[in-house]
This record gives sequence, structure tokens and C-alpha cells, in this order.
Amino acid sequence: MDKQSSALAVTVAGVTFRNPVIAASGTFGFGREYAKVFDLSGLGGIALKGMTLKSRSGNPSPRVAETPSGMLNCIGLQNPGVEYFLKNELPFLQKQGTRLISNIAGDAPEDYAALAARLDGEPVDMLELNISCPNVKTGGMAFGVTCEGAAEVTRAVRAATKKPLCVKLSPNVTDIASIAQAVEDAGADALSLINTLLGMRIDIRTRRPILSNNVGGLSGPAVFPVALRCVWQVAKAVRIPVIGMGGIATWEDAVQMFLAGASAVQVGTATFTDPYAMLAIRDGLADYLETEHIAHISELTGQIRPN
Amino acid sequence: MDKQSSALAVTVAGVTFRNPVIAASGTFGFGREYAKVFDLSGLGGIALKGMTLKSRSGNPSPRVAETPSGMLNCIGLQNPGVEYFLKNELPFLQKQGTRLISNIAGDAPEDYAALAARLDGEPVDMLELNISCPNVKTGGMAFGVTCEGAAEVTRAVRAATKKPLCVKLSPNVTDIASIAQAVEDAGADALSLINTLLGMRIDIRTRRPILSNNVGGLSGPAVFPVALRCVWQVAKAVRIPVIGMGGIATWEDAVQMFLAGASAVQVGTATFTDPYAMLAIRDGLADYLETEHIAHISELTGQIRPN
Amino acid sequence: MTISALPCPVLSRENIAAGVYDVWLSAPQAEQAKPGQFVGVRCEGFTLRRPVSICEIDRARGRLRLIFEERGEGTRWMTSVRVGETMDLLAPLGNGFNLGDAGRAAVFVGGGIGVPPLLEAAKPFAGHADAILGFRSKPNVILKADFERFGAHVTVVTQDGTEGETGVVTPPLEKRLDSAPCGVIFACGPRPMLAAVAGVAEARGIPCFVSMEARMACGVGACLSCAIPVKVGNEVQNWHVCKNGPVFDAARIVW
Amino acid sequence: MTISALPCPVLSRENIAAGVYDVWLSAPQAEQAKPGQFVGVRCEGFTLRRPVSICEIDRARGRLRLIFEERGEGTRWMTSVRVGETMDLLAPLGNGFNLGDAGRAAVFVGGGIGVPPLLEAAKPFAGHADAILGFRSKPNVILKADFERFGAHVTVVTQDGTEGETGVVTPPLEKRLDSAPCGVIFACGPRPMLAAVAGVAEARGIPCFVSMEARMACGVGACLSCAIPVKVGNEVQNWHVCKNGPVFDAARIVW
Ligand SMILES: Cc1cc2nc3c(=O)[nH]c(=O)nc-3n(C[C@H](O)[C@H](O)[C@H](O)COP(=O)(O)OP(=O)(O)OC[C@H]3O[C@@H](n4cnc5c(N)ncnc54)[C@H](O)[C@@H]3O)c2cc1C
Ligand SMILES: Cc1cc2nc3c(=O)[nH]c(=O)nc-3n(C[C@H](O)[C@H](O)[C@H](O)COP(=O)(O)OP(=O)(O)OC[C@H]3O[C@@H](n4cnc5c(N)ncnc54)[C@H](O)[C@@H]3O)c2cc1C
Ligand SMILES: Cc1cc2nc3c(=O)[nH]c(=O)nc-3n(C[C@H](O)[C@H](O)[C@H](O)COP(=O)(O)O)c2cc1C
Ligand SMILES: Cc1cc2nc3c(=O)[nH]c(=O)nc-3n(C[C@H](O)[C@H](O)[C@H](O)COP(=O)(O)O)c2cc1C
Ligand code: FES
Ligand code: FES
Repeated sequence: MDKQSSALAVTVAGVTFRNPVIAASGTFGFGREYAKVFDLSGLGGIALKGMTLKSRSGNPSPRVAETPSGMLNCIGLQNPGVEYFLKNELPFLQKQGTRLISNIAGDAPEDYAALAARLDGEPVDMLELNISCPNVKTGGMAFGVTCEGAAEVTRAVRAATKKPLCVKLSPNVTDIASIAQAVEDAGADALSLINTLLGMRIDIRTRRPILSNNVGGLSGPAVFPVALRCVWQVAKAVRIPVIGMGGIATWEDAVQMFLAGASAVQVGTATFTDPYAMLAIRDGLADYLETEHIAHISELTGQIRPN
Repeated sequence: MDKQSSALAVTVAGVTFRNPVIAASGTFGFGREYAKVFDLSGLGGIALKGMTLKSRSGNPSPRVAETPSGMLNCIGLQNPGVEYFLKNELPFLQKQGTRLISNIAGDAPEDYAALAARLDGEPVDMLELNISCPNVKTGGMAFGVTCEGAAEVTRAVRAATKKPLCVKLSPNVTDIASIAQAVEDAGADALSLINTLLGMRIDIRTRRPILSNNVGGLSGPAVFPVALRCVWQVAKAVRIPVIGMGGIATWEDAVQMFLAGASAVQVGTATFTDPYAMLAIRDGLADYLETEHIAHISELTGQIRPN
Repeated sequence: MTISALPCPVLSRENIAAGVYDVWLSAPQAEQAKPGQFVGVRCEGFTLRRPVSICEIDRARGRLRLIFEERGEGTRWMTSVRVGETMDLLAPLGNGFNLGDAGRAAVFVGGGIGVPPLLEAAKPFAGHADAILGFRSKPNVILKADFERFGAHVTVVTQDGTEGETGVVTPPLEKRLDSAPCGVIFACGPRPMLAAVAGVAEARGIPCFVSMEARMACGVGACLSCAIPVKVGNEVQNWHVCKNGPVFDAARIVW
Repeated sequence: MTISALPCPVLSRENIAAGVYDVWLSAPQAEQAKPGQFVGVRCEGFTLRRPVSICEIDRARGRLRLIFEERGEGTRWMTSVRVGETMDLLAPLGNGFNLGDAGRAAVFVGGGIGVPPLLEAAKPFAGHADAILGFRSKPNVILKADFERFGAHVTVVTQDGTEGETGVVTPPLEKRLDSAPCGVIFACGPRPMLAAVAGVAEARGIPCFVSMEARMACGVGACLSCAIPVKVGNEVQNWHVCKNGPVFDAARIVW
């Protein structure tokens, strides 16, 4: 906790996180499990598992596969639905002393809006619109790959909530910057990126794709260069803050994300390899600021010096 | 050489390769250098360094960076121009006993067409249209990311040459299958994919991108899951043959590519790690066919059993 | 219960069967570990930890015994770790076996690399434990002497008959159940074996608990990777091998 | 010339300065190697090989000596390879030094980890070689005794004056050039040092050859990664460190 000096506190879309290291949605459930591994108050925040209005059972197993320096997943938004969450998960989460970001998904803009409205009076700090999940048949990534789709969902949710609104972008697009701009224009307060890259792996013995859904989302260090490029392109194109993620595993990776334009970072897959990765990244950032005599982490944001 | 049984010979767009393992463009120059490392006749073919009408000097160094299970490059199509190639490189290449694929690029459809016309009477076996290079300012990937652009270049080249025509696709798009269809409709005889994913890496000490061009193309095992997914999506969408590439490092990777729909494979980055990688992949495929009692490699193509 | 990830020094290491290694590690997590729980082994160069069952627990000295078989690249790395080097273990994971009354007669049915997790579970049953252990062939047989050391009556079965009885585990299981009362069955092994054992148990109305496998990412229940369909009343729900299991009431499994 | 990639057993390994390791490897490629050439070391877990200069060549016994400094992750792996283990070397790479007439007086100017490639080159010059070797500080000094063993007259310079003269290599270089004739200068080290040495050589009209660095992928000239701008007549062309170099006529370099 000593390393969590005020130098690390960041404010994104009006929400102050005690440090800029946030658990990425879907890799940290509703926090309960990792609370057995470390004190959750050590995190800047938690982006909660992607949630829908009604419960969903997700895809069959296998839902994960290992890849070089990464992994594929096709969980498919399994979640207990918002009412269960509010009754059984949120009370526990509220006591953990960290910021809560509700990651929300749906089949149609109205679903997103209804979910956002339902959460409006509840003690979550921010909404993260998941329009980039590659693992569901309807909705999900479908909205995230066109400017119109992304803007439409954003507008619908914007009208339904007063909460700070972050939109999570897909890297599986030709021009992520223009989608970012469309979302900004539609009223988003912040952007988070990247969600996973669409990938595949085949078991040559059975000739079947390893994942039950055939394809899945690639995450982990393998995607870091793509994520960094996306954050840089988007940060240059918009005025709202960007939360960077995708393959971050070390504090050096996080520093690159800040330099490219991120105001905070999310960490997902690295937690599976090392459950303390986020704490090590946080402490590494604190040490780095001290060694480099940088007063505050936000001084790094966007300080890349392009060639 | 003993492993190069007829079981490995493949015919793509009328061109018969003695085995399906082809050196990927830009990673193998004009063959001269690796001829000092192994006998080039052991390869199915060589996709030559991307070429333009006039010589180009490419981007400044640094042009490469290491990434987790991969690398970034921003060579920027450095090449000596077609006339130099015909005079000084092709005569040597012709004597190597392997198939030659000319990878061609330009700033405008007319450049591509002029280059294709210039090569038409020359002893190269196939043209590979590079409309997916992420490292040049004009042309390059610009054509590869829209159906119209891709079709336009393809049509222009189709009209200018009688050579078998392969179009190389970029993965940096929202819908690679529709671009593949557009290119097929415009007269391509085959498709090759993927070119590199756009990525970035920052030196946190200098705060500068490591690559002189700021961004570059990601290749190597890290991208294999994305490449495999693209090959699968494209192979389902078109009737022309697909040459698969992107991160192939082992014969098992190659088998996955065939199952996903590839008729041949190209190998790039793996050669840097192990210069004999392509020979090991070829031999591994031969052994695999024998062990599994598969009479011919083409029996694997598209034999994925999706879930 | 708390879970921790720690580099655990390898104290001993033995190649006990074809491709199978038997290691004791110094692991403070032993203090909280229960039979049937597992650990997540961080393998150098890999993103995902490999799940490995706890074979024996030495709480007093803070040691865990793991037995693993080389199957792919991750387990190959594990076989390369020498005495004095460390393995990073995330542990203890899962719920393990609910042993209930160890005064009951219990039958432990293991298949291949599914045998190890049964050993610690069999300990408290001592004299009234039967262990029916199936393997491919003689070179694959493991842990027979260990079960006997803890007082279990062991029947070995090999598919090719090179050691013990010939065939699969179900005939000796039925024979055992025919000949004496049995309060509970614990099983671990390949899925078809578990399904067969569950069938036998159900037919006779004997409680049966099986240890299941699934591909995992987090190992703690957060990522929802390791779902298996489980019968809950009239419904089928996704439960998670790492959190709700790996041991399940066989009656709940959708075979 | 042929190039090959082979696993080469490490025969000896010594930590000769802060973070600097000195290894002899059994490498059949030694037979064809020339001073100033380099090898590509495959580092476990990495895509790109790391370029390392050849420090000494034992053609008769098929051995190469490499000296490398831990700089990042790849070189850290290299320092972990023990005697008896192997390093996969792609070799020999590049053109090396064109030594010309070894009867001339030659001055070898090395800076830090740029010193090693000069050793093999200095051998034939024996008594008429001067070596001016610059280092950060005393703990970084390497190879002084080795150059002396081959008959070179060695001047050590450290930036902090903790060994030999204080400062950088150019003042002792100028002093040496003032005091006696010199037919050729060979230099390897950090770019600013090379630029300074090239400046001195140019001013005095002495031929000067410098060994350059660039980030590499293939190491053989095929991928065009390692471009540096080089003056050719009135033009500037991209030449490649791995193929056209690493040694270049200093007069060609665009500093
Ligand atoms: C709860 C549990 C306990 C286990 N206990 C043991 C044990 O005590 N001893 C032992 O030898 N093995 C055990 N296994 C199986 C062991 O986890 C796999 O053999 C191992 O993960 C294979 O990894 P690999 O890298 O060698 O193989 P690869 O096939 O290269 O692995 C690729 C990916 O698939 C996963 N995977 C492959 N096979 C399995 C499997 N059967 N179950 C789960 N994931 C798999 C890997 O973890 C990895 O993520 C257990 C599995 C589970 C789920
Ligand atoms: C021709 C040549 C000869 C060399 N000879 C020696 C030698 O004899 N002894 C020695 O200790 N070092 C030598 N070097 C430098 C050595 O190659 C680098 O220190 C090493 O590549 C750093 O790798 P890393 O993984 O530790 O560092 P990282 O910074 O993690 O490497 C990241 C990437 O950048 C590349 N890179 C980083 N620094 C350099 C550099 N200075 N030159 C080229 N590529 C670099 C790496 O190869 C790798 O691809 C030589 C370099 C060249 C080009
Ligand atoms: C197992 C798993 C489940 C995920 N579930 C969600 C989700 O529910 N909602 C979402 O927006 N992103 C989800 N993601 C994406 C991550 O939040 C993150 O964007 C991505 O994994 C890249 O970051 P990383 O490389 O640090 O993991 C999931 C990722 C993984 C690996
Ligand atoms: C150094 C380098 C240079 C490349 N140059 C070209 C090129 O000139 N033309 C082209 O079409 N692709 C070029 N590529 C892309 C490769 O041909 C290939 O599509 C890509 O690297 C993915 O395959 P791999 O992962 O096996 O390397 C280049 C790739 C690399 C690494
Ligand atoms: S592995 Fe993450 S929930 Fe089971
Ligand atoms: S490293 Fe490939 S050309 Fe020099």
C-alpha cells in the first residue's frame, strides 16, 4: 500500500482511481475469487465481468486455448444477469475499497440502455460499454465494427444514464480512430481499448478448432504491439481520456501505454500467469516515477515523441 | 531431398510447386543470401522481396523490433527496381530450381499494371500483388483495406498480365472475407494471407517509438491465431486457392493452415529464428503424411471439422 | 481459505513410470491444502498455468507431492525442473474431496494419471479403503505401493494384462461391490472411465464423487473458462471445474 | 563462403568484468571465420537472434571466442548458458576487417564492448599494433592482457580515471599518431566514439575502418532490416550492416 502514493492517483471521466491499474473485464469475475489471493484495495479498480440484463450461460467448453505469448477465449459473456449481480455481488464489491466499472453488453441498443438505466442509481463508478466482444452471435462486436453501430449504442446508453460512460473498442477493424471519434461524438466520456483480436487454433489430431465456438479472442503479450498502436491512433484522434489495455504484463508495458496516450491501464491475461501482476505493475510504476523524478503519472500520458 | 515425395507437390493457380513450403516475401530477399545457408531447391518456391517499378530506399533504421513471440518491421519496400532485378537477380534465381513469385507494389493501380506488364514475358512463375504493406505512405495497405481499392488494383493488373495472379491480403481490416471476394471477382487466381498486423513499440527511455516509422508490421508466432482465423474465413468465402501464412513456425502450424483451407503456405519470420525452419516444416509434413497414411497433402486442405 | 502463488523449491524428483514424474516441493500452501485440491503450475514461456492435482500433503513440514505426466509442451517443461530449482505454484485450488465419514468402506477408482489425487484422500480410510487402479500397461503403473502403505487393498488392472487383471476398472469394481458393502466411491481418470464408474455407482445407489478436467485460465473461478454443464434440479447450469470442483457429485454430471 | 546454424557447446565461461562474459565455444564455423565477422546467437524464447562479434578464432580446433555484455533480455539469457550447454550460432556473418598489409603500423581503437572484435584483427599486426582501449571505469576494463599477449602496445583509458589515462580515446589516439607513423586505424565501439575517431583519421588522411551496429533480423542480408546510409559517390545509399558490414570504410559513413 505504501507505494500507492498520490503520484499514482488518476482521474478518468471524473472518477478518481487510487492508482491507474485496473483489472480487465472478464478476467477478474466479480472480484470475489481474487479477494482470496490479495487485498482488492490494492487495485485502482475492477472492470467487472461483462453483464447483460438476463443471465447467460455462455459457450460450451473448451473456452480457452494457449497460443504463443497469449491465449484465446470464447467464454461468450456467461453472467448471472444484472438483478443477481445487484443482490449478490455488488454488496461484497462495495466493501473492497476499490473503484467499480460495470462492463455491459446486450443484443440491441435498447438492451444496453435498459441495463445502463438499471445501474444508474447503483453504487458502480463507471459504465464500460462492451461493443467489442468477439464471442457472441448477436450484438457484441457487431456494434463495435462500424461507426454508426458504435455511435448508436453509445447514444442510447448516454440517454439512459448519468454515470461516467466508457466505451470499449474492438481492434478488429480497419480504422479504429474513426470509430473512436464516432463514439466520442455520441457522448462517451472515455474509451477503453483493446478488446481481443479474433483468432483461432485447430487440434490437428481431431481436426476440430480447439475452442467450442471455433474462433475466440486473442489476448496476452502477443497482442501488446497491436494494442499500443491502437491506443496511440485513438489518443491522437479524440479529446476524451483513453484507458489502455491488451497484453500489458510489466510496468514497462504500462509506461508505453501511458506514453502512447493512456490515462489508466487495464490488465487481464497477465493475472492468469501471475496473480500478483497488477500489484507488481503498480509498484513498478511508483518506483519508476520516483527514480525518474516524475511528480505524477499523468505527466506520462501522451508524452510519446514520434519519429 | 528424399522427403520431397510427390505427396508434397501442390498446384496453385496452375503453378506446380514441388512442395507447399514457400519463403514469404521480404524475409528472403532475392534468395542469394540464404543460398549460402541451404540449397534453395529444397523450397517449394520463393516469394521475392516486394518490388516496385523504380528503386526505393525504404525507411531509416531502426527497421525492426522484437516483441513477445514476434517482431515488428518497417522496411518500407526497399528494393532495387524491376530493371535491376531482371538484369542482376533473376538470372541467378532461375538457376535455383525453385518456383519464383514476384511480389509487386506501387503507388497507383497504373504502377502495379506497368510492373506486371514488364514482368509478363519474364521467367517468374506467379505474381503476388502486395496491396497490404503497412510500411509505406502511399499505395501499399491503402488499397488492401477497401473492397473497391483491392478490386481496382486487381483488375488493372489482371488486364496487364497473363501470369497467374495471387493477391496478398491485409489482416488490418474489419471483414477480410469480403475483400477476398472482391479480389476474386476482379480476376485473381489465388490469394495469399496474411500480411503483417499493424503494431508499435516504444522505447521508454527515449520516449520514442523503436521503429523509425513509428508503427510497423507484426509477424511471427504471435500472429498465428489471427492468421489461421483469416485463412479459415477467406477459404470459406472464395473458390480460388489460398496460400496461408503468418506466424507458421512448425509443421503442426502448417497442418492447421491446410486444415483451415490453405493449399500452400509461406514462412517468413521463422526463418530468422531458425534458418532451416522451412526445411524442417517440409520434412515434418512429409513424415506426418506418411504416419497418418495420407496420400497427398492436398487431402488436408479445408478438412477442418468446425464445431 | 487464502490462495497464494509462490516459487516452491523441488525437494525430490523421480521418474516413476514412462513419462511420469513424482516430485515433492516445499510449499507453504500445504498447510491449508485438502485432498483432491490442485495447484496451478506456472510453466516458463507459457501464459496459462497447468493444473496438477495434489497427490500428498505433508502439513507439518509444508510440503506437497505432485505427480505429472508429460503430455504437451507445458508438462514437458515441468519434467525439466530439477531438485533445487523452483516451480511457481498457485495453491490450493478447488474444493477437493468431501471425505465424509472415514469409518465407511470406500472404493477409490483411478485411471492412469488420475490415480495421484486419490492417494491423499485414501489415507484416512486406511484399512477400509479399496483402490482399483487402471493403467494402459505395466510401464504405466504408479502408486500401487503407496496405496498399500496407507493400508488400502489395491487391485491393479492393465488394458493389455501385463500387470494385474486384464481390461478396465469396471469389472473389478463390480466384483468388489458385489462382495462387500461400500459407503462411497471416489474416482479420477479419463472421462469415459468416470462415466462408467458413475453408471455402476448409480445403478447400486452408492454415492460417487468424480474429479473432472477442463481447460483453465485463472484456476480460481474468476474467468469462467472451465465450465462444465451440471444438473441442478431440472435445469442444466454451467459450473466451474476450478471453483465448484474439480470434484463433483457424479449424479450431477451430464455425461 | 557458407553460413550455418549449429548448436555449439560452451567449453569455458568466465565473468571477466561487470556483466561481461567470456566464452569459448566448439563451433565448426570457426574454420571459415575471419576477424571482425560476427555470429547470430539464438536466445531461448526470442524471435530474433542477437548479433555478437567474434573475438577470437581457433581454426585448428574449430573454436570461437565470444565476449558479451548483459544489456537486455536476450543477452541476459546468454549469460545463463553454462559450460556443457549449447548456444545455437548462425555463423560466420558479415565481411569482417580487411586487414591489408599486416606489416603496416596499425592502431586499434576500441570502446567498451566494442573492444572484443579488434583482438583477432590485431593478432597478425603483432609488434606494430597499438591498442587504445576506452572503458567507463576500472571494473569494465577487459582484454588488456590479451592484446599484450599478442604483442600489441596497449593504452587503457577510463572515463573516471580509475585505470590508465582519464577521459576518452581520442587524446591518446592523437598522441600516438603524432609520435609515429600509422598505416591504418581499426575501430569498434559506441557511435560517438567512432565518429570522433573517424574525424581524427580523416584529418590526417589515415585509412580508417569502423565496425557498426544496427538492429537485425536475418543477419545474412535478406531482410533489409539493418540499413545504414552510406556515401557512394555523390549519392547516399542504404547499405546493410550484416551483409556489407559490419566493418565499413569510415569515410563512407554518414555520421
Ligand atoms: C483439476 C485437474 C487436475 C489435474 N491433475 C493432473 C495431475 O495430477 N497430473 C497430471 O499429469 N495431469 C493432471 N491434469 C492434466 C494436466 O493439467 C494436463 O495434462 C496439462 O495441462 C497438459 O499441459 P501441456 O502443456 O503439457 O499440454 P498441451 O496440450 O500443450 O496444453 C495446451 C493447453 O491445454 C490445456 N490442457 C491440455 N490437456 C488438459 C487436460 N487434460 N486438462 C486440463 N487442461 C488441459 C493445458 O493446460 C494448456 O492450457 C489435471 C488437470 C486438471 C484440470
Ligand atoms: C555486428 C554487431 C556485433 C556486436 N557484437 C557484440 C559483442 O561482441 N558483444 C556484445 O556484448 N554485444 C555486441 N553487439 C551488441 C549486441 O548485439 C546487443 O547488445 C544485443 O543484441 C542486445 O540484446 P538484448 O536482448 O540483450 O537487448 P534488448 O534491448 O532487449 O534487445 C531488443 C532487440 O534490439 C536489438 N539490439 C539491442 N541493442 C542492440 C545493438 N547495440 N546492436 C544491434 N541490435 C541491438 C536486439 O538484438 C534485439 O533484437 C553487437 C551488435 C552488432 C550489430
Ligand atoms: C477470459 C477472458 C474473458 C473476457 N471477458 C470479457 C468481457 O466479459 N467483457 C469485455 O469487455 N472484455 C472481456 N475480455 C477482454 C479483456 O477485458 C481485455 O480487453 C483483453 O483480454 C485484452 O487485455 P489482456 O491482454 O490484458 O488480457 C475477456 C478476456 C479474457 C481473456
Ligand atoms: C522483414 C519483413 C519484410 C517483409 N517485406 C514484405 C514485402 O516486401 N512484401 C510483402 O508482401 N510482405 C512482406 N512481409 C510480410 C511477410 O511476407 C509475411 O506476410 C508476414 O511476415 C507474415 O508471415 P510470418 O509471420 O511467417 O513472417 C515482410 C515481413 C517481414 C518480417
Ligand atoms: S479457470 Fe477461470 S474460472 Fe475456472
Ligand atoms: S539483418 Fe537482414 S539484412 Fe541485415
